[in-house]
Amino acid sequence: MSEFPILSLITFLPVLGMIIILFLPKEQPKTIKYLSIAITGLQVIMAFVLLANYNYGAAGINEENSFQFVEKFRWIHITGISWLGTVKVDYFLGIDGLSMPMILLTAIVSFIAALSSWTIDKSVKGYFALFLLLDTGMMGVFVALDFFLFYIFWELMLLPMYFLIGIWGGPRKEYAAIKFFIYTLFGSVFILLVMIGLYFSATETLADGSKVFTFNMLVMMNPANYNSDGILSAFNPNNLRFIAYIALFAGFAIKIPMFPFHTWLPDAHVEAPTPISVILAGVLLKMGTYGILRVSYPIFPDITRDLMWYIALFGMINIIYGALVALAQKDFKKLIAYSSVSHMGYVLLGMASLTTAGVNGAIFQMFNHGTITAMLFLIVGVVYDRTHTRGLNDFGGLAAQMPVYTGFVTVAFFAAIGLPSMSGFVSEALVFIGAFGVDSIRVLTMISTLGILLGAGYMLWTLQRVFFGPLNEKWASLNDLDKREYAMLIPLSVIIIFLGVYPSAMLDLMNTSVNSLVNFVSITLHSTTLSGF
Amino acid sequence: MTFYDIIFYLFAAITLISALFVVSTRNIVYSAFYLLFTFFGVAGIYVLLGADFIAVVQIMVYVGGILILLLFGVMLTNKITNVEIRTGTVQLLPAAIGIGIFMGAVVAVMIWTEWKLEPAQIPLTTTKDIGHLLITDYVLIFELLGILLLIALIGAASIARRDQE
Amino acid sequence: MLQVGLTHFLIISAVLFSLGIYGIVTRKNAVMVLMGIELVLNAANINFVAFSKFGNFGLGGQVIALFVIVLAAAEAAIALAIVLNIYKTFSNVNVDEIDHLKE
Amino acid sequence: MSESLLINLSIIILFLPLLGFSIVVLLGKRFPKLYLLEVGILGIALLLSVALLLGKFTNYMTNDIVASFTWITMGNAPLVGSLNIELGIKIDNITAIMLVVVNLISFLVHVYSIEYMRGDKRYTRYFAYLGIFTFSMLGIVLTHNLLMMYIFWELVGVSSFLLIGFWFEKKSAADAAKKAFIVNRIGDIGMFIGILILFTHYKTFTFDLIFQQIADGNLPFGSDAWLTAAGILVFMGAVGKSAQFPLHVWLPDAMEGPTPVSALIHAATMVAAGVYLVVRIFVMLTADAMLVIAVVGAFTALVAATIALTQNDIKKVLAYSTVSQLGYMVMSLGVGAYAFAFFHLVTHAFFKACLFLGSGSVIHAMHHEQDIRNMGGLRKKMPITYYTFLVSTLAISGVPFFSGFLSKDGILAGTLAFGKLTGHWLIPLMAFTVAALTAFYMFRLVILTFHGKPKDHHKFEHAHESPFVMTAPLVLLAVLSIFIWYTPNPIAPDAGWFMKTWVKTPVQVTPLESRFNFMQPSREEAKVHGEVVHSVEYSEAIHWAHYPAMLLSLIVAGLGILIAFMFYQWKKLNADKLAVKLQLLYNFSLNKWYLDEAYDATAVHGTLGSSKMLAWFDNKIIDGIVNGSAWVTRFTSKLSGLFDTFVVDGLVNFSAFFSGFIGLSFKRLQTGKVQTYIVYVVFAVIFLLLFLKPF
Amino acid sequence: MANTNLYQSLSLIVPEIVLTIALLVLVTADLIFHKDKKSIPFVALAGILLTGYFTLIQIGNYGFAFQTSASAFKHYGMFASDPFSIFFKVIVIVSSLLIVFFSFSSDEIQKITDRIGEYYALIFGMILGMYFMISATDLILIYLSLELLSLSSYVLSGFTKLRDRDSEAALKYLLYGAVSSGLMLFGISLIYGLTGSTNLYIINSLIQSPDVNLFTLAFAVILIFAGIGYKISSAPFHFWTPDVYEGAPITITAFLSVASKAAGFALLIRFVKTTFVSYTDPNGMWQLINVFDWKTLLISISILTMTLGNFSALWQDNLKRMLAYSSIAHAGYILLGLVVFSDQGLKAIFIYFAVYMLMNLGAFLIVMLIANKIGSEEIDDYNGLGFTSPFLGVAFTIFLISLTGLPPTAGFIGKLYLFIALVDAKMIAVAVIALLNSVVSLYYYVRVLKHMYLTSPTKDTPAVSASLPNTILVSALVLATLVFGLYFSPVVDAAESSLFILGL
Repeated sequence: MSEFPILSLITFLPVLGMIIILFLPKEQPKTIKYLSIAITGLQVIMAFVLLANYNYGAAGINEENSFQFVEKFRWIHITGISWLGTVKVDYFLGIDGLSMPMILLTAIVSFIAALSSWTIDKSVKGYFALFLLLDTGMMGVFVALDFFLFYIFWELMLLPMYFLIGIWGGPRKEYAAIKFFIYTLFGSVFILLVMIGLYFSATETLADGSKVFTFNMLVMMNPANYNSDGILSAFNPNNLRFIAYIALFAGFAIKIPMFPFHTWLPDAHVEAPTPISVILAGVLLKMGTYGILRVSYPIFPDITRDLMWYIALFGMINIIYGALVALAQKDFKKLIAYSSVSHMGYVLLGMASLTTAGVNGAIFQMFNHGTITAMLFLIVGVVYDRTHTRGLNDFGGLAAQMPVYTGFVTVAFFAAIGLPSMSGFVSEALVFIGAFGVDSIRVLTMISTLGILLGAGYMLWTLQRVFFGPLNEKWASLNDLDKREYAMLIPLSVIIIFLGVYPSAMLDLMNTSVNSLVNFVSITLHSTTLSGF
Repeated sequence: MTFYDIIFYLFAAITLISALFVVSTRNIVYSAFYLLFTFFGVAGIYVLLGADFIAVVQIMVYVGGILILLLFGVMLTNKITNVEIRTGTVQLLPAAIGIGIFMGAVVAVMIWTEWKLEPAQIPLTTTKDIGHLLITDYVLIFELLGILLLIALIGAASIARRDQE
Repeated sequence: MLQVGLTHFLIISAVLFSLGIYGIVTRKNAVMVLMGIELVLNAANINFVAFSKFGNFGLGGQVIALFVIVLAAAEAAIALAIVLNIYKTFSNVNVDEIDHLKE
Repeated sequence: MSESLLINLSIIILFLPLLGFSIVVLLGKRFPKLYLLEVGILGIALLLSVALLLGKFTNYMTNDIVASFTWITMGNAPLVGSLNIELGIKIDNITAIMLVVVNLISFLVHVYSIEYMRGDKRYTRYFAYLGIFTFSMLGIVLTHNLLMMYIFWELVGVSSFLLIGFWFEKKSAADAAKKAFIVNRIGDIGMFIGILILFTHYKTFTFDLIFQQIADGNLPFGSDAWLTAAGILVFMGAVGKSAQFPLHVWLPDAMEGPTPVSALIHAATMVAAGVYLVVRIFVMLTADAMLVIAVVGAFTALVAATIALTQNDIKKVLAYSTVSQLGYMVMSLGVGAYAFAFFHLVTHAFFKACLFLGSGSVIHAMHHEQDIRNMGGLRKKMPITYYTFLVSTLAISGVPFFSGFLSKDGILAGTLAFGKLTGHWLIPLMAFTVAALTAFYMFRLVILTFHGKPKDHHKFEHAHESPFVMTAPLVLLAVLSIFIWYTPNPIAPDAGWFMKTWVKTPVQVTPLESRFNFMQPSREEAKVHGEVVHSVEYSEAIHWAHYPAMLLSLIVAGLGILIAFMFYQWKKLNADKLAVKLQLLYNFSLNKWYLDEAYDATAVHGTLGSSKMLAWFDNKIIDGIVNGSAWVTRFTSKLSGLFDTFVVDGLVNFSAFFSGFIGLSFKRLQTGKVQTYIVYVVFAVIFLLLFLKPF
Repeated sequence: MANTNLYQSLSLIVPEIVLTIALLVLVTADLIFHKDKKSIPFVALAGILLTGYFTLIQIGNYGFAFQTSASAFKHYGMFASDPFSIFFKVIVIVSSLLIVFFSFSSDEIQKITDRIGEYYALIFGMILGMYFMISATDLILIYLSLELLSLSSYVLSGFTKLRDRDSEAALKYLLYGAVSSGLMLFGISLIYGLTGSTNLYIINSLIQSPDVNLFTLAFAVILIFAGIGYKISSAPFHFWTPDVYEGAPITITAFLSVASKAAGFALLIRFVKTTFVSYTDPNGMWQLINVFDWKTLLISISILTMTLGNFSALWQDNLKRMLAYSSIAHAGYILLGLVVFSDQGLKAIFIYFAVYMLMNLGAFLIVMLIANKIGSEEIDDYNGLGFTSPFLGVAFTIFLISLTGLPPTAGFIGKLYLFIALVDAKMIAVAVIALLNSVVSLYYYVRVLKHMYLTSPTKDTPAVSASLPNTILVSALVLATLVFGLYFSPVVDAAESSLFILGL
C-alpha cells in the first residue's frame, strides 16, 4: 500500500484546478484551457502511475485488505447517547479490478474531452470549472468504498452536467438538461433509500468490540454483519431485500440507461456539446453498471441470482431495441446515442451471466464502449464543427473529401460493430461466451446475437450515407483533420486497436477481482448450481 | 324553573339573538350596536357563573374599549355622508352549510361529553383571589400580557400613523 | 334539561362560536369580520368561566378569561390599525376585494 | 526444416502483408510508389510459402505442426476451473497448400493490378487493402482454433467490404459493400452461436481438442442433436462467406469492386474460406449435418447455374458460376467427398481467377464495357486473353486434360456413390444438371465475347491486347489449369499425388450411431489416423461410380458445349425465340429467382419498418408526453385506442404532466380571498375530525 | 407559589428577561434619538447578541419555572428550560441576528428609517413570543405567546406600506391568524373543561385515565392543531402563507419562514411529546397514549403539506412566492420527523432546522439583494443573471441545490437524517413519497437556475454585485451550507445533545 494518497489526489486534483480557474481572470481563456488540459493530462499520468503499481493478484470486492491504495480515515463519527444514534462515515477510498479500468477510462476520456473542449468559446471559465467538478464526481464514484461517499460523488456530477448541457448545449438544451437532471435524480433517490436501509441493517464491529451502524460497503457485503431484525437483513424473514434490490437496480439502470429508462439519453446527447457527449457516453453511463457490480451484486447476491434472467432479458431488449431504433435515426448523434443503448445492453447481458467470462466481458465492454463511443462522438463533433449539421442525409461522399477523417471513422465504426482486432470484439465475445454458458439465459443470448447484425446494419448504413456515394457539393471545401483532432482521435484509436489485439492488458487487471466477485455472488450463502462458468 | 333559570334564559336570549343580528344585519352601525347587547348578555352570563370581576371587566374593556374601537373603525372607513352604512355578504350558502355542520358538531360535543362536574363553593367576590392569582401562579403570563400590550401599542401606532412625507 | 347546568352555558358558547365564524366568513366589511372574531373569543371565555365553576377548578378559568379579554383588546387595536391602513390604500375595506395576492 | 522454423515461417508469411498494409496506409500519401513494396512483400510471401510447402511435404508429410499461445487468461474461474482462450497455428497439408494458393493468386492479382488500376486516385490505398485482405485470408488458413477462425473471418469480411466499396462514389458499389458485409454477418451469427455451443461445452476453441473430446464420446450437452446443431450453425458461416443459398445474393453484387479484387476475393480465395471452414470441421459433422450441407450445396449450385444462363454482364456470369462451383464444393463435403472438395477448391481457385482476370482484361480493353451482348470477335484482338480464357473455360466445363475435369469428376462420382449408398439420388441428378448448365453458359460466354462479329464497332476498334503484367498472370493461371500438376493420369483424379499423398480424408470423430454408415471406417483403417478413412463400402461405391460418373460428365459437358455452339456460334437455334417461348422461366432466371426482391420486401423492409416503428414508439410513446406534444400524443393514442394501453409514458414526462396538473388544481385553491381560506380551515377541522374517527 | 421558587424561576428565564430589557431599551432609545435613528439597528443588534449570549449560557441550567401552587403536580411549571428549548432558541436567535443583518441592506427597510425603532421593537416582540412559545408548557402561556408573536408579525408584514400588497398581506395574516388562534383558544377551553387544567403535564397524567371522552378530546386537539398548524403553515392551514410571504417585506418573510416556523414546530413537538407520550423506550421510540391518533394525522398532514407545497411551487413566477411554497413543502418534510415519534426523528428535525435556516435564509438574502437592484422578484427578470452576477448566481445555486437536498450540501444531510429516521421506524412508503416529492421540488428550484444560466443575458440584464459585508454574509452562509454538507458532525452532535425534553 502506498503511503502517498494518490487516490485522493487523482480524485480531487480537478477540484483544485477548478479553484485555480475560478481565480483566473476570464479574459484569459487560453490559460484556462491549457490549465484544464494540463490537469486532466496529469490525471492520466496518475492513472498510469496507479496502473504501474497495481497488484494484479489482489481481489478486492469484499475484502478490505486486498483493496489497493486504500485510504481510510474517520470522516464522520458521531457517538450517540443510544446505540442507535451512532453514525459512522468513513473517508474510504480504494480500488480493485472493478475500478481500475474505470479510473483509466475516466482519466483518458476526461483528457480527450478537455482537448475537445478547445472549441468552446462561451463562458470559458465557467465551462472548465464545471467540467473539472464533473471530473471529480466521476472519479470519486469509482474510488469510493463507503456508500455515503459513493452517493455524494454520484450526486456531485448532476449539477455540473445540468449546466454543461444546459448552457453550452444545442437548441433544446433546456429540455434535455432538465430531463437528464430529473431522470437521474429520480433514480438516485432510490439509491439513497436503499443506502439508508442498508445502513440500518448491517453493523460494523469496531476494534473495541462495540457495534456501530456504518455506510461501509464492505461491511454490508458480509452477511454475518447483519442484524437479525434489520429490514434488509437476510436473517429477517420479513426483509425487504427484494424491493430494495429493485429500487437500487432502477436507480442504477436509469444511468445505464436501461430500457425503458433510456429516453433521457438521446436528448441529452443530441443537445450536449461534443465534449460533454463524450463524457456522458464515455464515463457516465458506466457508472450505472459499475454501481450494479460494486453495490448491488455483492450486497445482494441472493437477489441477484434470482433476478439473473430478468437482467439478461433487459440486456437483450437493450441490445435489440437500441439497435433497431438506431437504425431509424436521421440524426448522427441520436444514432450514436441509441447505439450506446444497444452496447450497454451487452454489459447488462454479461453481468447477468454471473460467469467469469461474462462479467469480464461486461467490464471490458464498459471500458471499450467508453473509448469507442467517445471516439464516435468526437467524430460527429468534427463534422458538426465544420458543417453545423448532423442530419445523416445532409452529407454524402465525405470519404473523398476527408480521407484521413474517414479512416478514423472507419476504425471507430468497425470497432462499434465489434470487428475482431478491435477491442469491442473481445468484450462482446466474452459477454456472449459467458452468457451462453448459462442454461437459463441461453435463448436470450442467442436472440441478442442479432444485435451484431443490426449493429453492422446501422453503422454501415451511416457510413454509406455520410461518407460514401457522390460528394455533396455543399461540402466540397471541407478540410481534413487538424492537429488537435489528431491528438484526440489517435490515442483512442490506438487504445481500441491495442486492446483488440492484446486484451489481456485490460483483462488481467480485473481478472482476479471478477473471479472473486463471481465466486462471492454465485457461491456465498446458498450455492445454486450454475452450469457454465 | 327557578329565578336563576329565568335570568339565564333571558341573558342567553339577549346574547344569541343579538349575536345573530350582529352577523346578519347589513347595516354596520346596527351591527355594532347589536354587538353591544351581546357583550352585555355575556357579562350577565358571567355574573350567573359567579364571575363578577370578569363581568365587570367584560363591560369595561369590551364595551368601553373594543366596541368603541370598532365603531371608530366603522366611522373612519366609511364616508359619513352615507347614512346607511351597508355591507355585503359573501359565500352565504357554503358558509351556512359548513357552519351549520360545524355548529352541530360543537353542540353535540357539548351535550354528549360527560364533563367533570363537582359542586363547589365559589366565593361571592372573586376580585381579591384573582388578584392574588395574578401575581402568583399567573405572574409570568401577567407580565407577558403587559409586554403584549406594549407591543400592540407600538404596532398599532406605527402602522396607523401617517407617514411623514 | 330545564334545570340550568353546565351544558346550557356550553351550548350558548357553541352557538356563539359558530355565529362568530359565520360572521367571519360571510361579511364583506373587515370591521364586521373583526366583530365575528370577538364573538369567537367571547364564546371561549364563557367556556372557561363555566368550566371553572362547574368543575370546581378554582379561579383559573376566570383568570384565563381575563387574559383573553385583554388580549382581545390588544388584537382589536392592531386590527383596527391595519384596517385603517387598508382603507388608505384600497379606499375600501371589503375583504373579498382585497385579493391581489393569489395563486 | 525444423518444426519451429516452419512455425516461424508461417508467422512471417502471415504478418508480412499486414506489415505492408501498415506501411502503405501510414506513409502511402507521402510515398506513392509504396505499392511496389506491397507487391514485393507478396512475392516474398509466395516464395516463403512455397518453401514452407516443400518443407512440410518433405519432412512432415503426415504430421501436423501446431503452435499456440494463451491470448486471454481468466484465471481460476469459479465453478469452472482455469479458463483460458488460446490462439495458435496449425500447419497440415491442407494449410500448406492453401498458403501457396492464396499467396500465389494474391501475388498474381497484385501484379495484374499494377496495370489494371493505374491512374486510380486511391491507387496506393488499393494495394494496402489487398495487403490487409491477404493477411486476413492467411489467418483463416493458418488458424488452429475456431475463435481465430472467426476473427479472421470477420477481417476478410471487412477487407472485402473495403474492396467492394473501393469506388464508393458509385452508389451501387457502396450498396454492394454494405450488402456483402451484412449478409455475411447473418451467416456469422450462426457460426458464432455454433462456436459458442462448442466452447461452452468444451471450454476451448481449438479444433483438435474439441475433436478429441468428441471422439472420446463427450458430446455437447450430452446429445448428438447439439452436435448436429453446432455443425450446421458453424456451417452457416460458410453459407454466408461461400455464398450458399439463401445467402448467396451478395456475391454477384460484389462485382461492383475492381475486377482483380473479384478474381482474388470473390472467386478464388475468400469465398473458398467457407469451404475451408467446412473442411476444418468436417470430422465433427454428423450424418444429419452432412445431409443438410449436401442439400444446400447442391441446391446452390443449381440455382446459381440457372441464373448464370441468362446473365449478360460478363462478371455476373462469372459470379454466378462461382456461386455454383462453391455449391459444388459444399455439396461434395456434404456427400463425404472431402478430398475432392478441397481439390476442387484449389483447381477452381486457379481457373476462376484466370477467368476473372481474363474478363478484367476484356473489360479493360473495352473501356469498362461489361455487357457481353456488346462484345464479340475479340479473339483476334486479344489472343492471349482469349486462349487463357478458353483453357479456363474448358477446365470449369469439365473437359478432360484440364484440372476441372479431375476435381469435378471426383465430386460427381462422390455424389453418385452417395446416391447409391443413401438413396438420395436427387443430389447426383442436380450435380449432373449443373455440370451440363455450366458447360453451356461458360461457352455461351466465350462465344459471345470472343467469337462472332463485334457488336460495338467503336469499342472494338480501340480494343487491344493487355500489357505484359496483365497477361503474364493469365498465362500462369491457365497453365495451372492443366491436369499435369495434379496427376499424371488425366482421367484418374485419385491416382495423382494430390489425392494420394497430399490430401486425405480424415477420420470422423462423431459417435458411430450418428454417422452415415459408410463413413465408418473398418477397424484396421481407423487405427491409423490420417490413412484411408472411408469404409470399404464407400470405397467400393466410389470405385463403382467412377466410370459412370466420368462418362456421364463427359456426355453432359459435351452436350452443354454443343448446345452453346448451336445457339450462339452456328445460330442453329435461336436463343431469343426460346426466351420468348419460355418467358416465365427466362425471366425467373434473368431476375435471379427474384430473391433480392423477396429479401428486400421481407427482411430489409421488415427490419427498417420495425425500426421506424420502434423509433416512433420510442420518441412518441416511451418518451411520451413532452411539453406541447403531450396532448397530441394523448389525443392520437386515444384515437387509435390501440396504443392507449401501451402508453408506457416516459416516467418523467408523464410525471411532469401529472405534477403540472396537480399543481394547477392546487393553484386554483389559492383564490386570494382570505375568507375562502378560513372556510377551508373550518372544513379542514370537520374533515380531520371525521377522518380520524376517534369515536 | 413560594417565593423561593421565584428566584429559581427567574434564573431560568434570564434570556427572556434580557430580551424584554433590550426591548425596553430599544423603545427608549427610539424615543431619545428620534432625530437620527442610525444607532437603533445597533442597539437591536446588541440586544440580540446579548440575548444569544444568555441563551447559550443557559445551557446546563435546566428546570421548570413558575410552578402552580394549587396543583397536585407541584413540580411541573408552566415554563420549561431544557436542551430542547435551548436548541430552538438558538435557531431563533441566530436567524434573528441574520435578519438584522439583512435589514441593514434591505432597500425596503431603508425606506422606513423613521420607523426603524418600531420595526426592531416589533421584531423583538416576535422573538420574545417565540422564546416563550418554545418553552411554554401551559396552554394559556402557549396561547398568549403565540398571540404575541402573531400580533407583532401582523404589523411587520404590513410594515413598510410601500405597496398595496404590504397592507393586504397584513390584513390577511391578521384575519387568518385571529380565526386560527380563536379556534385554538376554543380548543384549549375544551381541554380545560375535560381536565381542569391548562398545564401540559397535568393534562398528560389526566388523559391517561380511561374515562376521558375521546371524541371531545380529539375535537379539542384538532382545534388546537389548527392554531399550531397555521403557525408552521402545514396544509390545510397554510393558505395564508404564500400571500403573506409575497406581500411582506423580504426580511420579514425570511424571518417568518424560519424562526416563526421553528417556534411553531417547537411548540408542536413539545405539545405532542409532553401531552400525549407516556414514556420513551430505550430505543428512543415514544409510546403514545392511546387517546389520539397523532400518527395518522401527522402522516397525512405532512404528505399533504409537502405534496401541496411542491406541486404549487411548480407554477410560481414570483420567487418569494415560490420560496413560500417551498417552505410549506419543507414544513411537510420536517413534520415527518415528528411522525416517527422517536428521538431519532426529533434529531432529524433539529438537524433539518439548523440546515434549513442556513439555506433558506441564504436564498432569501440573495433574492433580497437582487430585488434591491432590479426591484423585482419575478423569475423572468432573473434571465441571464447568473452571468452578469456570478457570485450571487453561484451562491443562489448552492442554496437552491441545498433546498432540493442534493449532496454535497447541508440540505442533503437534513434530508438524509429525516429518511434515516423514517427507515428506522420502518416507514418506507412515507419515505418514498417524500423522496419523490424532493424530485418534484427539483423542477422549480432548477427552473430558477434555468432562468439564471440557461438564458443568455441581454443588454438590459443588470450586474448585481454585493457590498463587502453582504459578500461576507453570503459567503459565510454558503460556506456553512457546504461545510455542513461534508462535515456534519457538529450539527448532529448539537442535535444529539438537545434531544432531552423536560418532563417525562
